[in-house]
Amino acid sequence: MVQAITGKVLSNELVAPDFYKLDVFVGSMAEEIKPGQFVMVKVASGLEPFLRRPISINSVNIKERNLSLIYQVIGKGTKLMTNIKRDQNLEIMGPLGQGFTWKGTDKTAVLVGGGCGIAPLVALAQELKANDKDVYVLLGAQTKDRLICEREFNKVGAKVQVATDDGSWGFHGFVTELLERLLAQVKVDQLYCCGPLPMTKIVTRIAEKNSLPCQVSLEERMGCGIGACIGCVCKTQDHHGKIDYKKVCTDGPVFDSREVVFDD
Amino acid sequence: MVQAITGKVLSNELVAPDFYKLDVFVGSMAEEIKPGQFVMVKVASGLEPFLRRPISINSVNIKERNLSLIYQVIGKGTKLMTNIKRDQNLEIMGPLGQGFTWKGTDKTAVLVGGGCGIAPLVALAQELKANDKDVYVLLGAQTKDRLICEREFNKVGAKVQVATDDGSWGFHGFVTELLERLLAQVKVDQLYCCGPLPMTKIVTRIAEKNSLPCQVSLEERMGCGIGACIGCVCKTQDHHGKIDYKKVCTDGPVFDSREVVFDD
Amino acid sequence: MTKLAVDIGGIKLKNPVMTASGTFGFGQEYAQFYDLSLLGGLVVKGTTLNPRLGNPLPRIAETPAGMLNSVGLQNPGVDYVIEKELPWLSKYDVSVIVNVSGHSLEEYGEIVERLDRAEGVDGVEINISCPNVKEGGMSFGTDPAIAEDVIKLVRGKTKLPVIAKLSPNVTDIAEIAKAVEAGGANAVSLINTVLGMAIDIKKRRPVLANIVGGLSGPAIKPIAVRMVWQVAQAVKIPVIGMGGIVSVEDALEFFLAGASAIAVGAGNFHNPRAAVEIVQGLEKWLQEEKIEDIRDIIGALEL
Amino acid sequence: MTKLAVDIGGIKLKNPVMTASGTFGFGQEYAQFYDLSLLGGLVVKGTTLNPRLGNPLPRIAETPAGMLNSVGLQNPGVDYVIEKELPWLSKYDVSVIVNVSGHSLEEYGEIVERLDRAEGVDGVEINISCPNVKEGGMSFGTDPAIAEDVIKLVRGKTKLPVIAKLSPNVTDIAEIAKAVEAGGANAVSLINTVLGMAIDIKKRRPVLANIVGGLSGPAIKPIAVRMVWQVAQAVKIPVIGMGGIVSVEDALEFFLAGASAIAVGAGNFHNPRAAVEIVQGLEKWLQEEKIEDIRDIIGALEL
Ligand SMILES: Cc1cc2nc3c(=O)[nH]c(=O)nc-3n(C[C@H](O)[C@H](O)[C@H](O)COP(=O)(O)OP(=O)(O)OC[C@H]3O[C@@H](n4cnc5c(N)ncnc54)[C@H](O)[C@@H]3O)c2cc1C
Ligand SMILES: Cc1cc2nc3c(=O)[nH]c(=O)nc-3n(C[C@H](O)[C@H](O)[C@H](O)COP(=O)(O)OP(=O)(O)OC[C@H]3O[C@@H](n4cnc5c(N)ncnc54)[C@H](O)[C@@H]3O)c2cc1C
Ligand SMILES: Cc1cc2nc3c(=O)[nH]c(=O)nc-3n(C[C@H](O)[C@H](O)[C@H](O)COP(=O)(O)O)c2cc1C
Ligand SMILES: Cc1cc2nc3c(=O)[nH]c(=O)nc-3n(C[C@H](O)[C@H](O)[C@H](O)COP(=O)(O)O)c2cc1C
Ligand code: FES
Ligand code: FES
Repeated sequence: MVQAITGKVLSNELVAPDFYKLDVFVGSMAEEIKPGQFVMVKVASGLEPFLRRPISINSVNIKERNLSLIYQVIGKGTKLMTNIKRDQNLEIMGPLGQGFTWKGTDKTAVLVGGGCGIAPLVALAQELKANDKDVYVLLGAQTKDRLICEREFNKVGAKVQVATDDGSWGFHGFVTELLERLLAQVKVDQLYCCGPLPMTKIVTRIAEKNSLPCQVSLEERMGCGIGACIGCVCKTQDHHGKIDYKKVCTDGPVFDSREVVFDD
Repeated sequence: MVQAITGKVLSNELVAPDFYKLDVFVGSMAEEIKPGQFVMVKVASGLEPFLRRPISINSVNIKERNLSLIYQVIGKGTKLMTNIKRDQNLEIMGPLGQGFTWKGTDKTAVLVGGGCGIAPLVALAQELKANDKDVYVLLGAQTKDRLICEREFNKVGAKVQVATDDGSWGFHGFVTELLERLLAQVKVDQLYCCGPLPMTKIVTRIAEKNSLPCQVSLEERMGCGIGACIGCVCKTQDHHGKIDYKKVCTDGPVFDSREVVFDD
Repeated sequence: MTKLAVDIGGIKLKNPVMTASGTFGFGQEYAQFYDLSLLGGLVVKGTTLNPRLGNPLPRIAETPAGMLNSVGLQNPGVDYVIEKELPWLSKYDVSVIVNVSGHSLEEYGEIVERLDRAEGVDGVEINISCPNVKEGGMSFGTDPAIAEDVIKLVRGKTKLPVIAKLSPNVTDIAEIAKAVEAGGANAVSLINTVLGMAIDIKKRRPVLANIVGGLSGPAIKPIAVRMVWQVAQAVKIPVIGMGGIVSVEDALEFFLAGASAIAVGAGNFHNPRAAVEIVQGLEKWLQEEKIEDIRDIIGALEL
Repeated sequence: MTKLAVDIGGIKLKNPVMTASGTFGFGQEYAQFYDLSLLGGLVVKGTTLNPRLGNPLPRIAETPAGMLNSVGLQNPGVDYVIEKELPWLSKYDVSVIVNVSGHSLEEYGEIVERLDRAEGVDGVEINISCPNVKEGGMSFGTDPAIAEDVIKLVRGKTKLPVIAKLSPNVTDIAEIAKAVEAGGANAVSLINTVLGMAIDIKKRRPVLANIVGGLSGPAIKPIAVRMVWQVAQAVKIPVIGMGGIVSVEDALEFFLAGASAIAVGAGNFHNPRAAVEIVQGLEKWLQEEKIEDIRDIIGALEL
């Protein structure tokens, strides 16, 4: 069940240039979280900023009843988030949206992440490994020091490959090239993708070409975060090609890539 | 000269229920301050609240280049001020307005203060004592524990009398009664008054009755604090009875009580 | 016990706190956070005759102490609303008002006729003020004669109380209020959003795909309070006030200005419990102030 | 070197940053903080024929991300302004524009005639939009025919460039803009404040003694940007944009929307160095973006 609670901040630390990790005690909310879900965070008290910010759940510690978020400093709201202090109260609403799913018959999964989109894939990799899947993780970042979570993926036993734009770590080039190479070598059952829109589009195309199911996590500007304002929709089509606008916050953020219509 | 600077907070502490003392390092601004002047404080970063808050200068430490403010928690802005932390930057503009004045020939001065209006009288008492005046200070508060600055007045050698609404300290009654009694006993050259409007009106009436010059410090809602918006005026009249609106921020906040027209 | 009940042109609200159209879905979403029966009324999303997809993306932009939206009436159409959405709401003890938008006079009439026959509708709110649809929408609400015509027409099509929702994007809102009163409206609600625009300076494009959108939230509260005050002076029918309400203090400004009920809109996004906290805060405030009936403060502004 | 100069209907500004009438006194106050010659232009307080006392107190109320004022044109009258205020300003290298308010057509004409003969005036801004005076004021700016008449009249009384300052409290601001253009205005400036109201719930009275006042500050920025965009499409004369500008990012929204210059109003209260920081920020931004001339971004919004 979705809860609107006041959590307690455990820590809020820089983990890479412009990336922070925020750990929050959230009580029973921690028990209900599925990988790929997100929360809406009130980043500062008072009227400014007015709207809450959607941030994916990076990982959950059910025993300690806390969750981790990793956020990138982009604008006003995420900048203010860097001021959040240990022991402070934090208004947080969640868990929200439809997370990633997997089938019992899936053997091998590939997770493709870029930028701050890498964060929610950690929880997914943990779950997939707990479900005995073979997990490949392909990560893209601008530079080595702006790559997040590599260690966490290694820790859960995923097979991690990295691509950086400047070649400072791993493959010199795009993560989508890593994906194409991997698909040429390994039999894959399910693709997952979370990252910048251009990356998501290419991964979607690769999935199509290889006739692979692919789940993509999308972002859109949100009012309510719970399906009430219809502000956050994305264009979709069903098998019959019928166009619809589905809500990223409640029908997503994770969609079957075949369902999404990417306008250019 | 008025400066708009970024000061450094030295401390911000509760000194009585709902009253805080804020010490700020302000550099060269400290050298130019006269008793009765005020500053405009940006109480929080960002757009909310939008306007700065006018707060009188309670006292100055020229050597250390810092000043003290005492503020009472009233609404949004002063509530936010309680969050101000040591070592934090504080945007502050000042010194502003016309302070209290005295004549070389004045021998005896009486300072009447009530509530948070007591704060600026400390700097005045210090100056008057430094100028060898005989200084009486009459302070009004609701209760003993809500009385501020009594010790500071004692320290500079002023003769302090207190009135509380509930009789929990000093005289049980209004500070204006103390004033009437004092004037019956002592020859006084100049009255000064800073406090709630009803008190200021009564003190003004007592001054008139006794044909004593009286300087009153007024409050009004401010936009700019420097005379540019004409938002903070008070009604005045000159010797000929000509009505004018003068600016509390630049013509005041201290006015000759005979000049002020108190509407009821 | 303090009395919180008000009568809005025939709609009996057990308390004067409602939620504003377009910000509260069809109620289900916020039922996750509190019992909807705690509210006085609930206005569902703007409903049109046929299903609508609404405007392109992005539809939301944040602005200082507020937000812009250009959702543009995405909704499943009136028949779906009647069949699928309203029955679910009927289990709650809350007045349900359906917000109605049309392209044409006929369409307004048709929707209201269908709602008149439906179960679970306590009133209709006629949106003659939506800034987010090209044809019709706001233009119905900026001309007093057309506004009067729309209301007169729908008034003839239903026994339900009719609320006219007014646009703030006019020179003289009192004039429009008088026109809809003359047209037979049982109440007016105001304000709808203020037409606004935000620009992404990096992309050099409007933030909203629709270029302009409707401004709501605390930023517009002073405009809303002023208009509620002006309208409350001008008409005899009850006024529902909204625009930037997030707290009980905000709500009280509207009651004093003359609103008989208030609605929380974008405030629900800021704090999903805002509306119910206002109900509770109102009860507490009235007790503290020893006011027995909320109606004693409606329009009680001293000048 | 980037080029910042713009020409506003004959007024040459060395950079497109001005300060808005009523928020900057006659300049002296802010000269304490920086050299006024750093600004492009400076619009002095609304000036009337005779001295005026303005409205009763309080005149200022803070609102979410903004403020209300009901100063109501307190000013020493046009002759005093010409004799005592303007000479002081003449030592600065900044364009000086006098904001003019009248009770009647004749009064507007008379003031402008006197300013035409005065030294140190680079242009007049005709305030047909002040919400804070009972007679005249805003009503001149809400009717296109009257707006056109006022401008036509003053246009005939002076060789100085005439700027018409528009009210946002209208249904269709583009219509008014076209009317003043037809009347001969050399430029338009917008927006003036939005009529608003705040209530002190403890006292159950309006915060402002005048009951209503003008809303300004970041809260109204989306409304102002939208109106500047609408007006820039509708007229050929230059547009001066204002409403809620506190930063260079805000200013850029207005340039992209079509403003040829911008003015900082209430932002001066929020940050006394706001206007000069925007000049500096603009220079820096243009350099970073490798834009040589500010005019390349005016109206450069992509749709
Ligand atoms: C479901 C979901 C999950 C997300 N998870 C993460 C995450 O785990 N880590 C992370 O760093 N970021 C994540 N984002 C993106 C994050 O929400 C934005 O970066 C953030 O809202 C930017 O806020 P701002 O105030 O810093 O930027 P501003 O540009 O100042 O924000 C202005 C407005 O636009 C909205 N906005 C701006 N960019 C985005 C965006 N990319 N997506 C949605 N709204 C946006 C803001 O929420 C705000 O309402 C997620 C977004 C969504 C929709
Ligand atoms: C020259 C001067 C000196 C002052 N010195 C002191 C002092 O030393 N200590 C102290 O505690 N207070 C002082 N005050 C009063 C202090 O400015 C207000 O209590 C404070 O602004 C209230 O802000 P708020 O946000 O808490 O209240 P809110 O009511 O939320 O404020 C809303 C708006 O009204 C204004 N406002 C509210 N009350 C007053 C008031 N009494 N005077 C002026 N503006 C007001 C605020 O500045 C703000 O713009 C002084 C006022 C003036 C004019
Ligand atoms: C996302 C969103 C969607 C809205 N949709 C509608 C609508 O469909 N019909 C309508 O009459 N008003 C609609 N409104 C206007 C609100 O009902 C309300 O009048 C306005 O937002 C002002 O109130 P607020 O500031 O509390 O949000 C919408 C507002 C928002 C923010
Ligand atoms: C205190 C105050 C006084 C004002 N006085 C005038 C005036 O005399 N004449 C005028 O045309 N506009 C006046 N204005 C309006 C401003 O010039 C400006 O148009 C408006 O405030 C919007 O800009 P802002 O949000 O940047 O303040 C005044 C505004 C304020 C805040
Ligand atoms: S954010 Fe409101 S519907 Fe998705
Ligand atoms: S506060 Fe602006 S003139 Fe005094």
